[in-house]
Amino acid sequence: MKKSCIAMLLAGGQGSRLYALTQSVAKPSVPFGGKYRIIDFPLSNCANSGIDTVGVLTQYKPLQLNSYIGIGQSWDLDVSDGGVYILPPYLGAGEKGSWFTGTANAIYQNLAFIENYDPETVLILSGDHIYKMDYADMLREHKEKGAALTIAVQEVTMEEATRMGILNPGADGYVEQFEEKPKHPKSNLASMGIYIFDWKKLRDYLIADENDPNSSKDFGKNIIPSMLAAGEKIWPYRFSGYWRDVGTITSLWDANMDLLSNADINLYDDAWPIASRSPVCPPHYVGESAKVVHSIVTEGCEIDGYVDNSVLSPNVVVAEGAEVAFSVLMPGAVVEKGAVVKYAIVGENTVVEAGARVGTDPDGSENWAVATCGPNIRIRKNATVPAGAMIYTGEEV
Amino acid sequence: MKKSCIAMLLAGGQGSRLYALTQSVAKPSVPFGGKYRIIDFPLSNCANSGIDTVGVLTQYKPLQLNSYIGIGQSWDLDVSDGGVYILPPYLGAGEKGSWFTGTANAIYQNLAFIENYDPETVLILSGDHIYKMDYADMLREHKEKGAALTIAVQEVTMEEATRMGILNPGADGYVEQFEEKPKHPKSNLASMGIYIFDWKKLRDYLIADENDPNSSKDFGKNIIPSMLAAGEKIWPYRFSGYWRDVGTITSLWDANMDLLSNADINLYDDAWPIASRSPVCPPHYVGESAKVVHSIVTEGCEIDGYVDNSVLSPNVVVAEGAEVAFSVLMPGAVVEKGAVVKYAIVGENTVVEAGARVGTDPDGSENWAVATCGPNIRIRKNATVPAGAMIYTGEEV
Amino acid sequence: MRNYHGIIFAYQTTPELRELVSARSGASLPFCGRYRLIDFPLSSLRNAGILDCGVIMQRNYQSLLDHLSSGKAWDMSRAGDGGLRMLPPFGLPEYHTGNYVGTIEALNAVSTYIRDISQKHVVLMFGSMVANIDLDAAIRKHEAGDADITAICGTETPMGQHHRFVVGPDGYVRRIDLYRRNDGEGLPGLEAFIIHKDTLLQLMDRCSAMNLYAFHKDALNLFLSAGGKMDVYVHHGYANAIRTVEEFYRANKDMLDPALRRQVFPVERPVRTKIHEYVSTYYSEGAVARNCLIADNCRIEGELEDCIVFSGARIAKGAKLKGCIVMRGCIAGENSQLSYVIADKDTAFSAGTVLAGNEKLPLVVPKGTKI
Amino acid sequence: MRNYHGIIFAYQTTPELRELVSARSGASLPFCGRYRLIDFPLSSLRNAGILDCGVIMQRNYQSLLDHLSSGKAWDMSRAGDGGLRMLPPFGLPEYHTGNYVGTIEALNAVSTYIRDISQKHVVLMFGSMVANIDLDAAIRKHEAGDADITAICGTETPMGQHHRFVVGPDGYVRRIDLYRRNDGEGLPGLEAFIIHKDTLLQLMDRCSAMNLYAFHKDALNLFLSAGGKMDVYVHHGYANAIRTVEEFYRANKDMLDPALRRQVFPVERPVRTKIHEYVSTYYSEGAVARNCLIADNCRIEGELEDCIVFSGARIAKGAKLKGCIVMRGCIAGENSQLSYVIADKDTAFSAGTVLAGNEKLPLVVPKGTKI
Repeated sequence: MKKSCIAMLLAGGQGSRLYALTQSVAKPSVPFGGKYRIIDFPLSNCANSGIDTVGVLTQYKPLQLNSYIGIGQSWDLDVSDGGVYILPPYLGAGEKGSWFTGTANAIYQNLAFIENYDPETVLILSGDHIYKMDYADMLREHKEKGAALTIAVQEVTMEEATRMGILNPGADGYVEQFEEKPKHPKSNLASMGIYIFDWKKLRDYLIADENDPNSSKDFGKNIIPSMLAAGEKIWPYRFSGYWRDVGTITSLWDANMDLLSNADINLYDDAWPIASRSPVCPPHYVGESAKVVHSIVTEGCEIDGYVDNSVLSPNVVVAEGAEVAFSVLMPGAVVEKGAVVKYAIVGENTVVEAGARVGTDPDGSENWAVATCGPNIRIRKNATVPAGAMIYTGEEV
Repeated sequence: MKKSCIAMLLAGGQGSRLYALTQSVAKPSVPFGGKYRIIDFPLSNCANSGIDTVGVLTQYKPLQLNSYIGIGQSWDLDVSDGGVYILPPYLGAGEKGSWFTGTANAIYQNLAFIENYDPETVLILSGDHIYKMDYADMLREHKEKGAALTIAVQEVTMEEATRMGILNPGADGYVEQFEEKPKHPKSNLASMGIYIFDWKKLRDYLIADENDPNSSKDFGKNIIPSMLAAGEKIWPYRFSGYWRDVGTITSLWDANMDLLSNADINLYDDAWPIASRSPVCPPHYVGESAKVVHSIVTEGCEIDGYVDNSVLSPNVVVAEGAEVAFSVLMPGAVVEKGAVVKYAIVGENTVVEAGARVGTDPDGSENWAVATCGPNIRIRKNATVPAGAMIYTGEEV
Repeated sequence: MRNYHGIIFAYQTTPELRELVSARSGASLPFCGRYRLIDFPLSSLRNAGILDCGVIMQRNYQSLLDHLSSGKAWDMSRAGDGGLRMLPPFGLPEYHTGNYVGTIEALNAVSTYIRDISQKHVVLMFGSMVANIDLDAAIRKHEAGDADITAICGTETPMGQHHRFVVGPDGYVRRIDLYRRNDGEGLPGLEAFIIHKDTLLQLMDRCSAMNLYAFHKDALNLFLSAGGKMDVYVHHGYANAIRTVEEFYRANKDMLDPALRRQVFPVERPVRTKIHEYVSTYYSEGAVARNCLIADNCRIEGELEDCIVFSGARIAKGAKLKGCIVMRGCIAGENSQLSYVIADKDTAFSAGTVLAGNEKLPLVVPKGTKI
Repeated sequence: MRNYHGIIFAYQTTPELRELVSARSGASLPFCGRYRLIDFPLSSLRNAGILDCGVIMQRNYQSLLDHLSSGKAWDMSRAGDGGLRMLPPFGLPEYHTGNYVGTIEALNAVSTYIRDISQKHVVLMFGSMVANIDLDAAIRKHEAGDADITAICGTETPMGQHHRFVVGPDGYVRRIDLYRRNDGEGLPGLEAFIIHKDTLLQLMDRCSAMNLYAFHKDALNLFLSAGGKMDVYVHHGYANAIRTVEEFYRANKDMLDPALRRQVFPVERPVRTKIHEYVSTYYSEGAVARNCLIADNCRIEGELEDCIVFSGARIAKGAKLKGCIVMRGCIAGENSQLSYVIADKDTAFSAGTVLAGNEKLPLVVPKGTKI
């Protein structure tokens, strides 16, 4: 069935810079901001933008992602002529199967899926960004500009620009050059990794790229440079709203903390709801001795201790006398009596036993960092997890 | 969450003996009996037997299967603490991914999925059998007999036994020996490839088998012989109802024809419904000049010609003056004016143009066989597809 | 997301539908072997991407509730607060029991619901209209012009009573001729309107203040006389409102005509409905069917001519049916002879039964009758 | 699949619930921050694997329809004909308007539905009972014995009126003491029964023939006096029927007790409900909450003590609430002071408002009130 635009979400990354948090789940499945998982953002953006067909490309620990997404019903994407499709690598007739070797190759391997819908444009998304964007507006601009490719960009500082993919526009506004982490940036327009391609063009470039043995099959490294070289019209779509890559421990922690500040992301906005799929729990309980300030708390929590400047996912327990500050507690995390969690991320169902300490206040030293405990860990009684530590599932402290 | 029994459905087979019919889809997705696809049978059996958690192991052209199954809503398997899960091969943390190398390896690679449910027993099913079976009854017998493994068996003739996996029971009724295609069968109990394992035992044997470099990682060749050798209790569960393997063109055609005869499979049984997922089409139309006898016809068909002893899936067209006899027409197949289709299987959306002939009546010759056209083919005007032919998609005749 | 919200009037149940509506509302009348009339407006909305919809009901709506259930069949089962919403008659205490005097009163009974609609525009549709309207095209026309209301009209004069919209030289509606039964000036209305939500609320308010309740006669005429701009979108293709047994019978029979059938069931705008059946129909040796529409899960052993057969029917050996509408679960016993009979759900005719209606006056056999 | 079918009585709406039921039925009363009372019987059925269920409704059931929608929240949205079925009062024409005189009359109004039930046993439940009953255990006890009926009873005498089941030395029910208000012989009934479908139909028939309509007084006593065997299953744990404002308030407040809360919301038998919210609750700098249950999507800037707060509430800076039940979408303005108030949905208290009820006589502020 014909669709004018479908989205392909690259959720295949192992997310190795999230270490213990992606030891057993794919990055898009990592909990975020209380009720969410990272993938809720692109999926909700699609639904809110009227894009009802989404392919999710995944090859890394897909089980939890798969069962989380279901048929997309939580995001109203379960329509009969669209829907969310998990697209793992597969074996063809008489062929040997192959794993995705790059972002472009992942799309290439699913040409048949896309052709099913005979779309005019394909929207390429990543599964590790927190933002609210109306793709319909980007699509409108893509058409207006007659672009073969439109890339969403943010204006960054020149210092940040040296760490990002930078697009240099010409006098007519179209992109003339793409530089990965330029030492001396010529512009401050950083690529957000969100692309709208004219499908017929993309198809041709993907096939050509696949046949190039020297290509690393990557959008940034291969496809975009080829298109520039061929003189295709590439338009930068300027986006000024909140946008964060949450691919590292620090950026994930930062983005959670942003929800507490007056940052430019409002999750309490009925007009652009970010949906999620969560089990029903009773409302959270705050006991006689609890104190909760400047924090986000989610249903199912039981709080008898002190919570400050923190983000609590469903079913978190903070016992009497425990202290949680500047931390992110993932679903089912338990902080027992008298334990202290500061500047830390505590994974799903991890227990910080009585008297234990996870993380410390910043001490000004260069080595200081957020402490991270993966899921399903027991931090033993009175044990200490120092600042910057990374505790994997299976380890005991 | 705890489940006493979960099912694992081996849908990974390439189905190479169905040739053109599985050129672009996995075997369990092949249409059957008008409204069905093969996988409707095991899925409906699970739902009717009260087993609400099913893992579907697939690595071959999974897209259509995936979108057909969805979250199992058509079979009422979309319950919040169970459901149908497609389980493709995947990459683990820091590991290289690997394809399923055998039936046992496919289950081994999904140990984590099964452990999630901490089941007492695991039911292993294949995706290429047509039958109605109450697994709850088999499960009851499995428990009564205190078996480590219960294998569903059918009594076959001694001649048939030479082509099948045969279980030889001892004096106490438990299986003593398993012989693959014995020249001189000692019993007539043929394995149906439906197993109930004690999960803890199976787990141990799977791990041991995986570590055996000489094993081909197959239930029939490795796991069952190892269990017999170790003296485990293996019980044959006798099943006398209708059961057909539909893994070859002839057996698929036969099983379709069985629906027309008084064979022991009743699809009009409210107590054991076989559900399917199909688009809504208007009722089928039979025109002024149509004649339909001894046939199965499904919604969306338009019939103006002659249909005899045939099975018509949704949206089949048989034009005026066309003749269809002893044939299986898959969804959307079109037989144009004056064309003749006899003893044939016509794939999805394939068009038999005016005056063309597909297949012939049996002529007594040894080479005679059912003619098969794959999906999306045009059989040109007045062309002939001889008996026994196999036309692949992409070929033109 | 489209800035449109559907409202379907499913409360009208005319006495001329006789036994057919003794246990159901007009909008839940079975049609063409597997559908119910309300499937048409619901599918038109769905196919235009309108997934939020209220259905105004009043009496005998159990079958409608069962049919609509979650709205899933029309993709209107939504995770949030939108989707399909059933509106029985108790928005306000005074509507607990009575009959709505007119469309405006029905709308007033759900005025809170209408006020809460988050979309800017509303599409009003009649629940008992057999027509596959391309609302997407209608909306595009509406948006291209500057009218506050677009009335959707047909081209063929229908069998029954209808209103005609007469367009002036400027392309806008000049006059509405009410309660016509024959050809005449203007185009027959299909009781479907695209209207700005605020315009609708204003018309409701003005009519109530004047104690007026008819939509065409009062509300639309008020709108026109106040200089309101009303555009017309012309639906080319089959359209018939079902308000009498005769219209019900004729519209069903019309579907035997391949050309008309394709107008009502075009591939690009499928008519969606609840799925009941999982098994195909079986024709035995000796079965005969000519010019029939036959749903799934039937068993045909006898002879059928010019019939519409719903799912689950059993036509025994020797039975002869001509010009019949046979609803879900009916049984025609051996050698029974039925002509021009509308057999409602679950009726059973024992062996040898002879019943004959007439093409102009089909015989209605009520639900569950055993003869 | 279990051979059991649920029937929930959701038609009773007692006047003692006052303003709380002016626009809803008792079974759709909001409870404990995010639930509605009917979630308890529905979840009990679901957790015992019973996925087919009829809900008998009568008046003011719009909110119940909206809440139940497809039954998906309880896994009762089924592909086939089973699942959740809503039964408004028009199975028979004579029930179009009146009030049901008693449970038997309500059952008679849906007798066709009951006769069509494909399962052998029926579980009858009261729609306004806060209790997480382990029906799986109850059914196992029922099946182990040879009684035709098993009455489910509690252990603690509830606040309000109830019936007590007195068991004889043989373990079967000997006598039912009707309309008790205090401790006494026997166990308080929880208005939940496991009953053979045929037994139920017989009792309905015999009662109707004698023009009797009360379930306990008439039907069960007839059953006992005819020598019928009735077993008792004892539910250990919290149970309270909600028929008055005081019971409603007390039961909500009971949930602040962690021990009682765990009896009602055990991890192994979750209480399921419709999901509305996608966002967590935010506590500002300076917020205070002591002994409170607070749902998602709230914004707490003021002080809360001993409160139950539903989703979407906003408690502004300086506001002080004590002993309040604050329903969905309520706003307590800056420096407002509310004690022992039940604020129904979407009420708003402007800055500085002072309102005080009493623990024994909480003040009900009707839905949508703006003060």
